[in-house]
Amino acid sequence: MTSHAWINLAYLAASMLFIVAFKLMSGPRTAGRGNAIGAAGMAIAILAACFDPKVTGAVAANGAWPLILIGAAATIGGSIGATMALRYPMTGMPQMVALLNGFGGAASALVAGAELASTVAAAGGESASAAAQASLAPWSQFGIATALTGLIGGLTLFGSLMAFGKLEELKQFKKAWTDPKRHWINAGLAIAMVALLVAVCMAPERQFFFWLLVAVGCTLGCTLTLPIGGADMPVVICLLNSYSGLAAAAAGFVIDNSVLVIAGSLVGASGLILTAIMCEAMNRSLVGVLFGGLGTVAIADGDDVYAGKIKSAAAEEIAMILEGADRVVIVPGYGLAVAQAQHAVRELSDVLEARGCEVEFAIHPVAGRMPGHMNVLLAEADVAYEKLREMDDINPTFAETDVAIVIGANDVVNPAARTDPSSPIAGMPILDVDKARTVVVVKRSLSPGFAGIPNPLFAADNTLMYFADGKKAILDLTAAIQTG
Amino acid sequence: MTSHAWINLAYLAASMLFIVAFKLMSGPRTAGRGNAIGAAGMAIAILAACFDPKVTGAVAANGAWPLILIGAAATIGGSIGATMALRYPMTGMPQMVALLNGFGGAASALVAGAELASTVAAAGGESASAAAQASLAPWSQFGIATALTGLIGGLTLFGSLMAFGKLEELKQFKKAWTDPKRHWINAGLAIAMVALLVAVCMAPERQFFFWLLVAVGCTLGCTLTLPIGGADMPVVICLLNSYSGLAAAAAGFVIDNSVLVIAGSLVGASGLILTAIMCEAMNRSLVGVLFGGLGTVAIADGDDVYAGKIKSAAAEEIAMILEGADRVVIVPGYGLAVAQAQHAVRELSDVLEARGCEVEFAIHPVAGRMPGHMNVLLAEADVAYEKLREMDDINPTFAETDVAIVIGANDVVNPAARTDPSSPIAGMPILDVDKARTVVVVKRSLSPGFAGIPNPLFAADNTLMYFADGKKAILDLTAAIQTG
Amino acid sequence: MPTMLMPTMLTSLLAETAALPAVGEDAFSGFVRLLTVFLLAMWVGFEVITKVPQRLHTPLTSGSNAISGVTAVGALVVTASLASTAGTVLGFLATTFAMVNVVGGFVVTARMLQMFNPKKK
Amino acid sequence: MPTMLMPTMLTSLLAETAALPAVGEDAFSGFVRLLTVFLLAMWVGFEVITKVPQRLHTPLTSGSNAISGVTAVGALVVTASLASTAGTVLGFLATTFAMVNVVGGFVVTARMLQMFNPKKK
Ligand SMILES: NC(=O)c1ccc[n+]([C@@H]2O[C@H](COP(=O)([O-])OP(=O)(O)OC[C@H]3O[C@@H](n4cnc5c(N)ncnc54)[C@H](OP(=O)(O)O)[C@@H]3O)[C@@H](O)[C@H]2O)c1
Ligand SMILES: NC(=O)c1ccc[n+]([C@@H]2O[C@H](COP(=O)([O-])OP(=O)(O)OC[C@H]3O[C@@H](n4cnc5c(N)ncnc54)[C@H](OP(=O)(O)O)[C@@H]3O)[C@@H](O)[C@H]2O)c1
Repeated sequence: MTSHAWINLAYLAASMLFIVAFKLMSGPRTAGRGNAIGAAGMAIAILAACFDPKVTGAVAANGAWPLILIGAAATIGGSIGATMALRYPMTGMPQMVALLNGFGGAASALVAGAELASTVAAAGGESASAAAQASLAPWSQFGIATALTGLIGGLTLFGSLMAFGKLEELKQFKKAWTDPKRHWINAGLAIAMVALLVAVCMAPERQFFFWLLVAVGCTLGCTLTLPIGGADMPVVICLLNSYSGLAAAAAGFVIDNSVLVIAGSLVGASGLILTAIMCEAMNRSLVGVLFGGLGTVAIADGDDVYAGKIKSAAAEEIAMILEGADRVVIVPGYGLAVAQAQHAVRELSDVLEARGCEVEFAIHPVAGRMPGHMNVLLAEADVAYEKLREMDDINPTFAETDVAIVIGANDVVNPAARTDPSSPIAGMPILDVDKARTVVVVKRSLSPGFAGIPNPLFAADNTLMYFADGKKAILDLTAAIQTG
Repeated sequence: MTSHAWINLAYLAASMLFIVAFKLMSGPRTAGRGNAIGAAGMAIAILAACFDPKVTGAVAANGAWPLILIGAAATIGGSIGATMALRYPMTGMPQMVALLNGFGGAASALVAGAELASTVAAAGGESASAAAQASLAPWSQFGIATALTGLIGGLTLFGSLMAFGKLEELKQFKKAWTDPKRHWINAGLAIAMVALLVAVCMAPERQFFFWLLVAVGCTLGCTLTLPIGGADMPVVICLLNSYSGLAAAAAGFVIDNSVLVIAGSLVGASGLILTAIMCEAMNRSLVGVLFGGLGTVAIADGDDVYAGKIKSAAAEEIAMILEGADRVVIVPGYGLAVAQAQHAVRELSDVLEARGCEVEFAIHPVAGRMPGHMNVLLAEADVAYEKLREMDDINPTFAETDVAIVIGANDVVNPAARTDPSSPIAGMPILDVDKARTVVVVKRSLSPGFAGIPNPLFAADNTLMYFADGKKAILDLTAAIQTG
Repeated sequence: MPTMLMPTMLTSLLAETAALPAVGEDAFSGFVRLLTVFLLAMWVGFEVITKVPQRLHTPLTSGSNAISGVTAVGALVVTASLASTAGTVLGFLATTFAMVNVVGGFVVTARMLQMFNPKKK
Repeated sequence: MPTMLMPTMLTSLLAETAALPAVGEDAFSGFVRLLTVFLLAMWVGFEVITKVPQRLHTPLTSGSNAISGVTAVGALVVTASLASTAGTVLGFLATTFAMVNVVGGFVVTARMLQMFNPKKK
C-alpha cells in the first residue's frame, strides 16, 4: 500500500508487457519476440521492486546489506536456472519445465511464509504496527491469501517433482500408484486441508498452522499426481503450470501487489486453456485424467497379440522397398527423441527426395513426451516447416502412401485406439499408418510404449519391423539406399 | 472512495456481466442472450448506485426527494428511449443508433459538469470539505478527467447529431461541407481546445472554462463530421460509439468508479475494432475517412456514361427471362430498405424456387446504410440464413448465374470501383454482377447512389433497367411470373 | 576500482529515495489503479470483439452503445446526492439522457436481434 | 394502498443503510479492487491463449512458467526489508527459487524457440 506511485506505474508497464508477451508467444512467427518482451517486463518489475519503500527504508537503515542479500540470492538462483536451462538435453525439456514450475510454486509458498513471519514480528514487540495487527485479524485478505498461497504453492512444488520423476523415468515412479487405499488417504488429507485453511484464516499469527497447511499441500501434490499415468503427464504439467500462476496471484493478494496478480492470473488462465486443449487432443476428459489414472482395465498380453505374426526386415530389404516408393510418410515418436535420430531422419528424407520421392512428416499432437515435442526436434534438424503435417491433415493421405516409416512411435499409431473400446487409449485420435501400402516400424524391441499396451499394428500383414536403435537404423537405411 | 464494499462488489459483478455480454454479442447464435445479459448488468449497476453512501446520506437527510428526482429522470428518459426504439422504422436504425449514441456522450459530459458544480460547492462555504478541495487542485485526477469527459462528451453529442442529419438525409446535410476554410477553422478550434484543456486542468474550480471546453468539443463534433461524405457515415458512427465509451470511462475517472471505467473502455475498444473492420471492408484508410471527405475528384457526368445505351424492360419481359433461368442471384441494396420490399423479394424467391430455380442473395458488407443492414431486413422477411451469401463467397459464382436481380443497390455493384482508378470508390470491393448472363436493375431512375457517381453497369450490354419503386416492381414481377 | 562504486551508488540512491516526500501519493496510486483497470478492460474489449461477423455489426454497435449508457450510474449518484442546485439540475438532465441511451439501446438491439431469430413467429 | 408503501420502504431502507457502520471498509474495498484486476487479467489470459497452434504448446508452457516467477518481486521485497530473521531467511530462499524459475524459464524458452527459427545458422 505504501509505495511510491511511480513504482506502481512501473509494475503496470511490466503487466502490460506480460500481456503483450503472451499475445506474441501464441503466434509461431512472433514467439521469440514474445519471450524477450516477457523477460523485459520481468526485468522492469524486479528493478521496480528494488525501489519499494520497504527496501529503500531498509537500505537507509542498514546500508548495503539488504542489497547484498538479494543480489546473492538472485545470482545463485539465476546461475542455477541458466545452467539448468543451457545444459539440460533438449529431449528432457518436459522434465525441465516441470522442475522449474515446481520452483515457482515453492517460491510463492515461501514468500507467503516470509511475509507471515515478518508480519507477526511487526505486530508484536515494542513498536507494534497497527497495520500488521490488522493484517493478522481473522479472515483478513492477508490471512486468506497467505493460506491459499501456501497450500497451492506446496501442491505445485511436490506435484511438479512427481511429474519430473515420472518423465525422467526414475524407476521409483515407473508404476502409477493405484492402491485403492489412496482414496481414503486423499479424503483424509482433504479434511485436514479444509480444517487447516479455516485455522490459518482465523488465526494467521499461529504460523504453525500455516506450515502444517503447506505440508498438507505438499502431500496432496504427491498423492494426487502419483496415480496419474505417465501418458497423461503433459496435461498434469500444464495444470501445475496454471497452479503456479494462481499461487503467484494469491501471493499478490498477500502483499497487495497488482503485478503479481496480473501476471499470475495470466499464467493461471493460459495453463487452464492449454490443459483443456491438450485433453481434447488426447480425447480425454480433464476429470478423467485427474482422478482416473489409467484404471484397472485388463490389458491384453503382448505375446497373444504378436504370436507368430511378426515379420522383421533388415536395412537392405527396406531400402529396396523404398526405391520403388513415390510417396513416403515418416512418423516420429518418442523413440526419435531418445535415439536423437532427428538429423539422421532429415538426411534420409533428403536422400529420398533427391531420388524424386515425395516425403512428408506426420506429427501427432501428443507424440513424444510434450506437446510440440516432435516439432522442436525436427526444427532443430532443419526440416522445412511445410513438411510437418498435422494429424487431421495427413490422415486422409495414408491410403495413397507407399511406405510409412514409424520411428520410435508406438501409442500414437496404435489402431487399438480405433478398434478396441476397452483399451486404455480407446478414442484417442491416432495416425492411420496402417492404411499405407507398407509400414516400416523402427524400434528396439516389442516392448510397449508409454501407455504400456501392446500394439496390433506390429502384427499387421503390411507391417515390417526393423529392430534397432533409431539413429543407427536410419543411418544404415540411408547408407543402404545410397549404395543400393 | 467512500462506498460500502458490497456496492463495489455489485459493480464488479455488473462489469463481468458486461464482458460476458460483449462476448455473446459477437456470436450470431448468442447475440440475443448477450443483449439480455448486458441489460441485466446495467440493472445491477443502477440498483447498486441507489445504495451509494452519497445517495443513502441524502435520503437520510432529505427523505424521499432524491429518489423521486432520479425516479422521475429515469422514467422520462426510459420512456423516451423505449418509444424511440419501438417506433422508429427498421430502415432508420442507423440514424437511431447515432442519436442514442449522442445522448450517451451528452450524459457523460453532463455528469462531469454536475460533479464539478457539486465539488466546487462542497469545497467552498462553511463546511468546506478537504477532499473536495484536493479534487480541485491543479492537475488532479478529478480535474483532468473532468476536462476530458466534457470535451469527448460534447464532441460525441454533436458529431452524432450531424451523422443523424446526414443519414436521415435532411436537406441541410445533403452536401458534404468541403469549404477549404474549414482547415483554418479546425486549426483554430484545436488551439482553443488545448488551451482550455490546460486551463481546466490547472483551475478546475473555474467552471466557465469547463463549459467553454464543452462548447469547443461540440463545435469540433460538427466541423469534423460535416466534411465526411455520407457514404462513410457508418465508419463515423462506429468511431463516435467508441468515443461515447471513452467518455463514460473518463467519467469513471471523475467519480472514481471502476464499473464506468470497465464498461466504457470495453465500448471504446469494441468501437475502435469495428471501425477498423469496417474501413477494411470499404477498402479505405481510417485517416482517409476522417480527413479526406470524398475529395474533389472530377466525377464523370451521368449523361455521358449512359447516353443512348440504356435498355429498359417491363415486368412481363423480365418474367420471361426468369422462366428460363436455372440460377438467380438477388442483390439487395439501400433501395430495398427504402421501398420496404423485403417481403416482396422473399415471395419472389419462393415463387422462383417453386419452379425449380436456385435462388441466392448476395450481401455486400456495406450495402444499405449500416453494416448488416441487409441481413436484418431479409431476416425480418424470414429469408433462410443459408441463402444469404457473403461477397467473397458468391462473387466467383456470378459467371454461372443466369440472372442477377439488383434491387435498389448501386454503389456496391458499380464496376467503376474495379476499372476506374480515379473513381471516388476506386478499390472498394464490389459484387461482380456484371459477370452474370443477364442483369436486371430495379430502381426508380438513373439517379446515382450514395457516393453520387454514375454507374457504367446500367449501360452494359447485358443489363436491363426496370424502372419502378422497388416493392411495386417486385410484386408486379412475381405476378407476371405466376400468370405467365 | 570503478566497478566497486556501482553498489555504493545504488545503495545511496535507494537510501535517498526513501527520504523523498510521498506527496500526493495516495491520489496518484489511485489513478494508477484505475488506469490498470482501464488498460485491462480495453484489452479484453479488443480481444473479445475481433472477428465479429459482418452481419452482427449493427446490433453490436447498438448493444455496445447501450452499455456506454453506464454513465447513468454516475448521473444517478450526483443527482440524488443533492450536493448543489446546479449539480442536481445537471445531474437530472444527465440521468434523463443516459436512460434514453440505456433503454433505447437495449430495446432497439433486442428488436434487431429478434429479426435474426428464425423462431420468431 | 400497498403500492404506495414501496417507495416509503425503499426510502427508509436506503436511509438505514447510510447509518450502517463502515467496518473494514477500506480493507474490503481494496480486496474488491484486486479482485477486479484478477478477473480482468484472467479474462485477458483466456482470450489471448485460446487457439494457440499445437506446436507452440511447449514453448508457451515454459514461457508462461517463467512469467509465473514474477513472485520474485514479492520475494525480493520481503527479503530486503529485513523485517524479521525468519522472514529474511525464508525470503532469501524464495528469491533464489524464484530466480531459478525466471532465468531458467526464459532461457529454456529462448533455446526452444531458436530451433523454430529457420535463420539460425
Ligand atoms: N506429447 C505429449 O504431450 C505427451 C507427453 C507425455 C506422454 N505422452 C504419451 O506418450 C505417448 C507418445 O506416443 P509415442 O508414440 O510418441 O511414443 P511411445 O508410445 O511412448 O513409444 C515410444 C517408442 O519408442 C521406442 N524407442 C524408445 N527408444 C528408442 C530408440 N532409441 N530407438 C528406437 N526406438 C526407440 C520404444 O520402443 P522400444 O523400447 O522397443 O525401442 C517405444 O515403443 C502417448 O501415449 C502419449 O499419450 C505424450
Ligand atoms: N452499409 C453501410 O455500412 C453503409 C452506411 C452508410 C453508407 N454506405 C454507403 O452506401 C452505399 C450503399 O450502396 P447501395 O448499393 O446499397 O446503395 P446506394 O448506392 O446508396 O444506392 C441506392 C439505390 O437505391 C435506389 N432506390 C432508392 N429508393 C428506392 C426505391 N424506393 N425503390 C427502388 N430503388 C430505390 C436509388 O436509386 P433511385 O433513386 O433511382 O431509385 C439508389 O440508386 C455505399 O456507397 C456505401 O459506402 C454504406
